[in-house]
Amino acid sequence: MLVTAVLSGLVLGGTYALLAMGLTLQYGIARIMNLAYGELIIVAAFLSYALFTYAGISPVWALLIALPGGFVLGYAIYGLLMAPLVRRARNAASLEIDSILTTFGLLFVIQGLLLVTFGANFTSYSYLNDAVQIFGTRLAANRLLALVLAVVLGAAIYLVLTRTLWGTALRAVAVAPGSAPLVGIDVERAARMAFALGGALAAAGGVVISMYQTFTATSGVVFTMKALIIVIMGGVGNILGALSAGLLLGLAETMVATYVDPGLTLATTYGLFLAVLLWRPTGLFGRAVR
Amino acid sequence: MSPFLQVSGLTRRFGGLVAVNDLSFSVAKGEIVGLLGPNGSGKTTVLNMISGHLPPSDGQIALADTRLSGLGPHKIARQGVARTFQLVRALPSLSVTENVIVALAFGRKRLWGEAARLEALKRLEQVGLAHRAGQQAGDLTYIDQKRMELARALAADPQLLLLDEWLAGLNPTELQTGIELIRGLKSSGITILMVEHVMEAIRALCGRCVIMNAGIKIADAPTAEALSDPAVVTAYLGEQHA
Amino acid sequence: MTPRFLLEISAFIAVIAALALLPLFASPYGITLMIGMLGYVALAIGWALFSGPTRYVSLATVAFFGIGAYTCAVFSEVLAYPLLLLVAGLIGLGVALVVGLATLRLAGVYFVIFTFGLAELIRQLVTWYEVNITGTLGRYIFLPVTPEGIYWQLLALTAAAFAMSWAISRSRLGLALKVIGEDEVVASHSGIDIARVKLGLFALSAVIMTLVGAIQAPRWTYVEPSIAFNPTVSFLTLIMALLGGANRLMGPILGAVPLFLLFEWLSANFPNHYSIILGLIFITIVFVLPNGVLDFIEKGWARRLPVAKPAEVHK
Amino acid sequence: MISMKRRVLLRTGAVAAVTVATGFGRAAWAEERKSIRIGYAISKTGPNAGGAGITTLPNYLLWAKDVQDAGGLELPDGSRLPLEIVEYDDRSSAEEVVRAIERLANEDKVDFILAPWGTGFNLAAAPLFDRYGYPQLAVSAVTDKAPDFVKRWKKSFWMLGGGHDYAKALAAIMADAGKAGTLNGKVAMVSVADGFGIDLVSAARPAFEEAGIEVVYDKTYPVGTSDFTPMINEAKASGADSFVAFSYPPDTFAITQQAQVADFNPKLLYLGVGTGFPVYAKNNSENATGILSLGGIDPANAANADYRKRHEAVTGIAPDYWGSVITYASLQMLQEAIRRKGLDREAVAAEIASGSFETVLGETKLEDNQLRKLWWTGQWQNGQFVGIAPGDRAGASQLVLPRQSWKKA
Repeated sequence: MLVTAVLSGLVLGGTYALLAMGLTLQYGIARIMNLAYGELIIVAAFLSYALFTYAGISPVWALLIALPGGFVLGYAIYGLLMAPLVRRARNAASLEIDSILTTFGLLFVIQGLLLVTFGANFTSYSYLNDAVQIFGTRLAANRLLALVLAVVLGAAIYLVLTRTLWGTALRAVAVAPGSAPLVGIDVERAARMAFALGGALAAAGGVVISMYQTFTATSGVVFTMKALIIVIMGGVGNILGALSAGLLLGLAETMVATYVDPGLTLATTYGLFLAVLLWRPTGLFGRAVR
Repeated sequence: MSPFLQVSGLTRRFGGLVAVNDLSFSVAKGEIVGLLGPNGSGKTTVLNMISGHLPPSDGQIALADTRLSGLGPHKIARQGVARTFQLVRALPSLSVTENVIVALAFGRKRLWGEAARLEALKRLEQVGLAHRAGQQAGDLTYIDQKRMELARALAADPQLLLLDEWLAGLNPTELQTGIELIRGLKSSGITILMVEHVMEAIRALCGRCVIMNAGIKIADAPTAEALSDPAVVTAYLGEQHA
Repeated sequence: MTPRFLLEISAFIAVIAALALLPLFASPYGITLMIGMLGYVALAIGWALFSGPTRYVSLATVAFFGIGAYTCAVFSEVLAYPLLLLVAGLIGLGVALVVGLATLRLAGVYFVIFTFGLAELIRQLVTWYEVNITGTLGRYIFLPVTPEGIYWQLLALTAAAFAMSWAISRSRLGLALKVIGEDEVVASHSGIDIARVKLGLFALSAVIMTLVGAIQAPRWTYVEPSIAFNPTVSFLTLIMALLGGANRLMGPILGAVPLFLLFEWLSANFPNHYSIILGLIFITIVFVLPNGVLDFIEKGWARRLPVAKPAEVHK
Repeated sequence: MISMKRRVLLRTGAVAAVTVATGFGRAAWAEERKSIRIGYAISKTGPNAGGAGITTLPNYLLWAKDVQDAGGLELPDGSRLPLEIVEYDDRSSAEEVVRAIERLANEDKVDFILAPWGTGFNLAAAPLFDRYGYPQLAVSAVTDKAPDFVKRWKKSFWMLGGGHDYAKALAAIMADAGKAGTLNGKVAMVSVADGFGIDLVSAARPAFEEAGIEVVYDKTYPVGTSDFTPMINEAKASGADSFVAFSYPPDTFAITQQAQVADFNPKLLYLGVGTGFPVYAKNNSENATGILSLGGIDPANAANADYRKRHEAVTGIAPDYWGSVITYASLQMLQEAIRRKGLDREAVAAEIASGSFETVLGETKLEDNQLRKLWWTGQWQNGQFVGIAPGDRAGASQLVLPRQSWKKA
């Protein structure tokens, strides 16, 4: 039972981590609190659904479309909506308020467009809903894919951020956006890349979860909030933090559901989140602010 | 002379780094004492612990008979400790007068309304800033912000005033005015502990100096004596000059 | 007692009196509209009371609003009506104090998300309690309160909240809040007990929000957690107060009234494109204000007029 | 006035109608009547949009089109007046529902108001329907308190039964199967922590006990739960060969998928809302067969079959197998009552309460303002979700137990 619970928890956590990693890049490096993040996930989910249902294209192929698609979309959103705000911002506080309001608006626009296009119905299809046996535990292949993708993408991005010059530049922007230009880093370009990369991750997450989770045009907010909680728990901008916080939440939920009461899973999530913040006010892997 | 400010065994660690190590010294009532040392020697950390901005890792601080260590900054402020900051902390969107009223309203005097406004103007006059009273603090020059900060500290009616490089960056004329201003404070009975690099001011104002290096006290003596101490010279100028 | 002060007081009393007489002339729908609007005005004032000066952006509005609504539902059969509001207020106060003690050391976005999590946590706990302890979910409120009664109560609450925020803005406490918002280090070194001030204001703002929930709930007849703890309430309150200028006395009103009417107009005239239009309006607002929303708010605030004149702010 | 092309209807039809409607105002009353105004507030955005978008809204639109196609609503004198629809989005908020109803009654002065979606919102709206004298045909509301509500609000009609009805029917099925030796008399059940799930599970507990069925696992999960693996594993290990989930659509879909992954094959599988959605059959095809849920249809009822076809043709989506057809039937009752009694709301309400109507459900008559002739339990059989309980009702299909094991896709 314990092995089963641990494995199921990790698989669930994989989904959470996958959903949160893009947001941590967008918020940590590009410094944009993107409230429309969940809508990007839903757009990708609808894309995958439409391709699968109407054109018979497998979601795995959809992933190959969604990754660059999400990148371009993120790039465009940053270039059109965010960059002007960043350029005129006097300080972090004013950028934060502007970007919150703008992405809040964007959230409504995307949601409205989805409602008009796809209606308000519950949308779901089934793909890769096959059992995979690991240590005697049956796990859903599609959920396992989410975990694998989360770990692979998380590790890849971590390596890029820490081992390449380009990644170091991104991290420099995250730590000290004011000083980065002094060493020849194009801050706006770095932020745009980070935001676009976040968009690509969101799209990947959307495609994968659409294989097993029911969604509606209006359910993006749920994903944004879950992702935000994980990002904050893991420490803003920390990709490994998001990964571990996601897995931790998944494990906690499954453990509570198995050994305590399924009715308390969400309460556990929020309780754990609040406890982590009270214990470490900047998240598990966060840098001290002062 | 019985000590007014008594610091004993004061220690502050940041992770593995010991910024202040087992520091003890005292300041008598009405004295002006300089707290000196090279950059990074822990002077500002000491002021931060006295004002309550940082809790000490170890050791004690007492003012008169009241123990300060362990209290929050607002309680220490109400015991009559006021300070200025190395990097000026103005309240930019408040007016200059309001900046000073803050200390009057919440300090030991608890002044409010018209009385507070008049008292604030008096303090601004004292530092030569009365003509800027109505401006936004954010619009002041750096030097004027420093003056305003001193006016704010004085408005708190302090018994102990902590100055953190308040004279740095002044031109020679301003420096003379500044020195006179501080000397004037001494005569009104305020005890002053000042971190300073301007030697001219130290010689002119401080009867005694506590000198630190790498978190440790290396000298505590009348100013001239302290400054000529070989350990101090080494600390400031390096080994080969000793 | 300057003449200006007297003028303001009389204007305030006249406005409240006029509003109090409104039900005698307005249609039932007019009253309903006013109830919804006053509800948000009171929420926005309550929100701005704490979040405006301290710049702690709170999404816990619905936590307290919901506590009020739920308390009203739970005790509607056992307590007399005025007592009901008192109990709701006290529960809101208690929760705010406990939460405030634990959380007010968080800063920035951590506080934002924390408060959102708090609202959800309370909702989950209420649900769990109802399911496992009382075995029902969803409670009925059959109180003989008329729409006019609800309107007058909300008006009284709004007037009280407004008067309170006016009094605070002129008091020592108001100055303390401004200083805390600008620089907490200066605040504490000036002798301000930051924790106490924040806690006090957080609690006060929470009580106002709780009462709004408790007063409005009888209109719904039926309350369940998903109805009482609808997160939209937090978001709308936040947006209204931010756009109106959370630091200005009139700010929450200037934000809540037009936005509320806009929402109403949009949902009536564009039920199918409500989201898209609303979103575009938000984006446009941000882009039209040349120096950003914060600048817009601060420019208005910098004048520190008791009653700001919004028309001048546009360049 | 309303454009008629499938989805286009969903999008533009109502807008056009509303734009016209807002220009009217009260003056219209004095002139000769040119139309009949029907208003409603529905969740087009927010968390309730998913439910309202399948059970309620498409039927309102379909009905409006049907009436328009027939030349309008018929009045007692045989004349016909076109419909004028006033539509509001309640944004899934109780306060908005209340305000929208007030607005429909007082500002738009509509002739009739159609019910909102959901138990909570119907209750929020009920006092207003009552105060302004509108009959309320509440379909998407499951409540055991309907008999009380009827006393409180004389013109309210409750059309979907209560938790006890569904729970008792299920308990009876299980008790019979237990006696026949098909089932082992043990059940594992989970329920969603929301009004619907709790109502049903708290009705099911005593019903099961009375029927001598042992509940070996009984847990409630929060709305929004996406991973049911722990619960499925516990249920699998519990020794029960019946699994009951009083679930919402996303949960229903997830449980179905995850039960397949876990190779969890209870002999009786009963799932909640969403089982009767067309997409459920589409996603699970063969594997849906044998699964039980609330609602159902009589596959031999031609009127219903025709309704289902038109529903899909007009709105672009198929109706669900539980509330959809009843929603449409409730509108037909309203339409017929208006034909008999005119626009006098008092008389129309009385007619709905006492009259007998020919609807897509067959002959329909209310008892104590409630529709009691319902399918309490249904089962997927041959690609249709058919009613099996009450078994003595005409058109009932035969229950098939145990259900087959999951087939690999």
